[in-house]
Amino acid sequence: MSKKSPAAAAGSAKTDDTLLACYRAMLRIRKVEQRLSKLFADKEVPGFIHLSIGQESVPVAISRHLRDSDTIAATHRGHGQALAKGIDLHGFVAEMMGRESGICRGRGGSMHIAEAKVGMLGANGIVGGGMSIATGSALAHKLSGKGDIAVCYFGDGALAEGIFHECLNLAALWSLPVLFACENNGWGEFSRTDRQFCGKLAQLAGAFDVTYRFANGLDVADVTQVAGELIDVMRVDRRPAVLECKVERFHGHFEGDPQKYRDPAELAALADKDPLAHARLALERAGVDPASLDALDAELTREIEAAVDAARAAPQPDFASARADVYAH
Amino acid sequence: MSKKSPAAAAGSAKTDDTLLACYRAMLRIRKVEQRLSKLFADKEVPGFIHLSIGQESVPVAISRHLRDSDTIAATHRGHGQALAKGIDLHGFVAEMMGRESGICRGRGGSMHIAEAKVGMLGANGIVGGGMSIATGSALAHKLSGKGDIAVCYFGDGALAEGIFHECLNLAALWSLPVLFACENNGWGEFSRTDRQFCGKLAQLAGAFDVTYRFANGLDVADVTQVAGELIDVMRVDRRPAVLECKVERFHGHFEGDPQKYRDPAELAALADKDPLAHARLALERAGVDPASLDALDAELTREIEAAVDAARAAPQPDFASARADVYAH
Amino acid sequence: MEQMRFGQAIGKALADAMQADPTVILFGEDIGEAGGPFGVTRGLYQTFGAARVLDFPISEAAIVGTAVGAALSGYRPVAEIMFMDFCTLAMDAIVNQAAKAHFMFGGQTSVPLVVRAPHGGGLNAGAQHSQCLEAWFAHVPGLHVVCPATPADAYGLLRTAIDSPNPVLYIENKALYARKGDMPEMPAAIPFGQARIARAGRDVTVVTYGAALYQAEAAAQQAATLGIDVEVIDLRSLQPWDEASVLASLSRTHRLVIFHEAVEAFGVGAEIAARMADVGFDELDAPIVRVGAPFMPTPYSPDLEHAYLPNAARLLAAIERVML
Amino acid sequence: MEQMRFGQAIGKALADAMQADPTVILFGEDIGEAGGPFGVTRGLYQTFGAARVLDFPISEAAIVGTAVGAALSGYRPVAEIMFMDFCTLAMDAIVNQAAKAHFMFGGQTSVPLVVRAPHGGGLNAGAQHSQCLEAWFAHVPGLHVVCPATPADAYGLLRTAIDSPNPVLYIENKALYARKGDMPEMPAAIPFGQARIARAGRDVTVVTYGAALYQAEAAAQQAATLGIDVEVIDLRSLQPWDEASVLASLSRTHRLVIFHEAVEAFGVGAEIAARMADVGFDELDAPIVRVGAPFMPTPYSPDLEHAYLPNAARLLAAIERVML
Ligand SMILES: Cc1ncc(C[n+]2csc(CCOP(=O)(O)OP(=O)(O)O)c2C)c(N)n1
Ligand SMILES: Cc1ncc(C[n+]2csc(CCOP(=O)(O)OP(=O)(O)O)c2C)c(N)n1
Ligand SMILES: [Mg+2]
Ligand SMILES: [Mg+2]
Repeated sequence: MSKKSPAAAAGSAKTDDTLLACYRAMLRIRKVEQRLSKLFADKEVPGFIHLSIGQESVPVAISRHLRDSDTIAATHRGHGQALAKGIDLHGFVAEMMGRESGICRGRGGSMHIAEAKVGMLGANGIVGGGMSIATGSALAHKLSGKGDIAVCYFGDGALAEGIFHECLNLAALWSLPVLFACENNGWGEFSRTDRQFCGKLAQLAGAFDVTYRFANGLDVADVTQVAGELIDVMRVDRRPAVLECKVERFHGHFEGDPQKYRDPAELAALADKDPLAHARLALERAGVDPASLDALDAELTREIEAAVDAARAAPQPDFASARADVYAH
Repeated sequence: MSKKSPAAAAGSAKTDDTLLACYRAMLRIRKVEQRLSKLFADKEVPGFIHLSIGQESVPVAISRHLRDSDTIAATHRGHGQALAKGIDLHGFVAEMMGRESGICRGRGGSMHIAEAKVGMLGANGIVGGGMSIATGSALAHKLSGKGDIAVCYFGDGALAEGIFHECLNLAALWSLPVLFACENNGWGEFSRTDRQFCGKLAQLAGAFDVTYRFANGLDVADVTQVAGELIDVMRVDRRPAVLECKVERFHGHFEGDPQKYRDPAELAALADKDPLAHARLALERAGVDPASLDALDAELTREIEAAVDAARAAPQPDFASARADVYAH
Repeated sequence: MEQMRFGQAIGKALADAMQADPTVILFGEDIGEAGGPFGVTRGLYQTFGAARVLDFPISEAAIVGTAVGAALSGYRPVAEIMFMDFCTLAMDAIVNQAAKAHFMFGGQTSVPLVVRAPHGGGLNAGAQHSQCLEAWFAHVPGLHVVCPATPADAYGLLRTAIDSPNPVLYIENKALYARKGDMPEMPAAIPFGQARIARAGRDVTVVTYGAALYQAEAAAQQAATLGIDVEVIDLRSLQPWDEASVLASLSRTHRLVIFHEAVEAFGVGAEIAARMADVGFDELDAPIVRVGAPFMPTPYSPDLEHAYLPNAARLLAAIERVML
Repeated sequence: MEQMRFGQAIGKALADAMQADPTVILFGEDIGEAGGPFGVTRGLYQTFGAARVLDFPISEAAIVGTAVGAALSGYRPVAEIMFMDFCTLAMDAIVNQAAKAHFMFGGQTSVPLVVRAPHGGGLNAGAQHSQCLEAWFAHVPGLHVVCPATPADAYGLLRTAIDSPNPVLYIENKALYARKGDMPEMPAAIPFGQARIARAGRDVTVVTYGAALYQAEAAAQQAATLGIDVEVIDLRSLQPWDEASVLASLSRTHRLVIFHEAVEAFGVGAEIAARMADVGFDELDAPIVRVGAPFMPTPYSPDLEHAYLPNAARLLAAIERVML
């Protein structure tokens, strides 16, 4: 995914190709997370996990325009962000299951998953924690002059953290190539964000003279288009930008959260707000054979099950070697 | 000062009265700080002191609209803010000189001067440190429902601290009666703020739907007018507001700073940007007898010298009692 | 006596304090309608309303900072920082503002503020959701630090904390929330600086606090089967801590082990050991041994975290060592 | 040998490291054209330009946070926090991000970051500009903490810190900036975790670090006139600290006093005392005594601050006490 060339295509065949690729990437994330949900229920995945089901369009769309040397800082709800950036699936699943073969050797888990070599600088357990990391990475990109960019993923709840303001200023002041990508799902844990934060993101960005764009997360094509436009400009002008995507959080804040605090009508309405279903419909309308999509599903199931099986077979991490690896040598 | 009734008057005689009162209050601050400058040079005042010479118009104008039960959180450059709010002069001077008769018994000094009973919640050694204190005090005012307001003084350099964003959001979200009063002197220590912060304050306030007004700090009447309008509305609608005042920092960042980093032309131009000289000229033009202003000066000199003499005569603070007073009982 | 869960005891202390004093207000994230991330504040929003249970945005610095301002303006805020690890975002308000105001202002004012902070591991929550950082706060003059282990103490220490004119870090081990214990009908406030002898014994003094108490009690039982009679002291309050009680116990047992979940190096146990190596030196018949977490971040995987967390077996080994 | 001021030695280490490695970049407030609040970075902006000497806005959280991001992306940032007291605003980046990344990510990456933080009192700068908070950082797995006392050590430890793949808190006592000392022509990097015997002695071991070293040396001289031969150990590095050297010294003198400017309670000295009360127990002929600041915020007035700061006289009294 992360090696695809930038910008949405003009011709409709190419558009369909893009959509198909996006669909595939979204489906892969969806299926991985659904599997994690089951593994969590079965106590094969411990801790807190925050699923991004319903939000897959954002990282998938953005990552179409990224290369390996671009960097991202991900959130606590970052499985999709990591997978879209190209994190190794076996290492990913094994990490969730706390194995030695995990990409972080079982030391990090869902909230601290990272893969340096694909530019994934880490999920974060601290809301807003990745903002300055992405901004600092963008500063490094600027200094090294290779044209790379950084993506700072964050949720709408993180808008209330002061670090956002500090980073927006720095990025604007010094022209840092960082895309502030807000996955706005309307919620921060059990609280509606509109009762928590009253700043208007477009105007905040405007106050720093930073380009702001909105995209409809239900429509991965729209996000791909808008993200592509922002990133294409950013590769040239090296200025930050803000991308806000409206999405829906289908699952609870964390797995196991029954979402009792949400209006049943709101929950019922989610079915119509699924970017994956939306993409599938569009593909079918464009004449893609549904059977081929089902085949894709089966193929992904095999890939994921292989990863789960491998993780299950992998050894538990070794405490002594973890103990000895607090510092780099 | 802090007991005067709000809002600028209409008739010109009354305007002159207001101006005269402002002049007196500004002159008092100026003369206190000039005296401190001398005491500092003579090593009678230790530590770091940050003089507000050139910036007196802001707290003087704002404080005309405040009552004792209103609260302020002051900055490291807060002598004028404290004096305008009605802090006891003897206690103030003695504190600067580190005496037991100091308002903080010699424990706080310039950066930590406070007088609870006149609503002066403390200067602050932390840039931005007072912002959340003022916001929290405004929350208390809202809860207690007595119509009081809080003033949050800050410098332009503090705009870059994340806490500003957090407080602006909270104040707007919950309708807290807090006036964010920015003394914009263009500098943060030895750095020009326009090279440090690129957000536009008016737009930032606007993003939170918070009223923003600009006032010319050279003209105390303008600041008085604008602050009065904001505060009159705030007493009723209980909404926050932002007031930005352009002022000049005549002295160095701290006493002893020769300001070599400033353009000599900029320093030379300061003479024309003195709110005190500006007010005096306006008074003289309005027919106020210069001799009466000189008499005022002499009267203030006597008041200040009496405070200095009293402080000099006061005992040094007692270590054992300070040691025993780390916790309230 | 009624049984009550640790988390409920905290909720009851909050409710009783709010009932008793209209200036007590709660600050925190998701503490309102949602009842708090761990359910501790459940029902309080419904009882006391939005004006007294303030559901904050995700702005930790402002949560504690505004609490300082409200405390300086006549209120008694109890601020919840969802995980103690997030105190890192509110250190200025806690350390530079709350802790110092009374002193810096020459005693004019005080900051009656409580910061509630859940600490501790065992949930496989990883390195940023498991830390025990109490040693930081115990090092800051002007703060009180308490860490209850039982529901009754949770209640009593929180009432004292809320009534205190000084800022208090009130630390709750997340693993304790569901734990039940006795709750007297008229539960008493518990003064700061008074330890509790959780188990009397003659041979070794084990000093502990918070959730570690239960491992200490288990180790003491195991030691008893080996013929070692362990005295277990639950400090309850860490700043100030009850030096006199620890010294008195040491004067009886002449052996001291300190046990806590926090990282051992530069942890709370260091201060206790250091003081006893000074004022208790003549009483010591054996090295002072500490048992705490190893010097590493809290790992995620259950196996790793299990090996990481201090436990009764490691404590027992230390007890046996000082008995040699 | 050339004489150089402590502050200049730091500047020289920065300059030499920047010369040697183009990925070394400086972050901080007023460190550019202005040369830094204490003049430490003077000339570096002019030599290395705005791309490598980054004059930040007043945004401490972002200073360290972006430094972490840059460190994860191939650079070696050296971030200055103007006064150590302001680290309170950057704790998340230091503690939750920098310190843990290497471990949490399974060793994939490292965070080669230095945070320079001036600590210490004596300037009548009050409670928010004088704190010595090193004990906090020494308690955090994943961080190194160093605190030099001489220009040569300032140079050598900073070179090691910048070369380290791990995050380092590099602590400078403000009172030392103007102090002169020897600077070898080819100054060496100084490994972490190696103490220096500043003065050899037979009767008592005094362990210290940072500016307190000079008071310790003065006290040792005074003690000599009383016939007490004091060994003074300058730790230089606090995390890791040189337990072996301290233990070796204790094994010769059998008496230990620990001396630092930081608040005594829960300070760095507590850990040293606690370790020696364990591993050094059999060597001890006297109580372990600590001398640090009393448990109070740093007061403003010269008289109060003078009474507050630990000094040679108080250390001498402690030395005499352990000699009884
Ligand atoms: C600094 C900090 N504060 C609070 C939390 C607890 N917390 C975890 S996720 C979350 C909500 C975040 O909301 P948002 O940023 O919108 O992300 P979403 O979960 O909706 O994807 C909160 C409050 C945290 N992890 N870090
Ligand atoms: C958190 C913090 N960072 C840095 C400093 C050092 N410092 C003191 S004043 C100052 C400049 C503040 O500029 P501004 O807010 O514009 O106030 P001014 O001095 O211009 O009145 C700085 C950086 C500090 N005291 N606190
Ligand atoms: Mg959200
Ligand atoms: Mg300024």
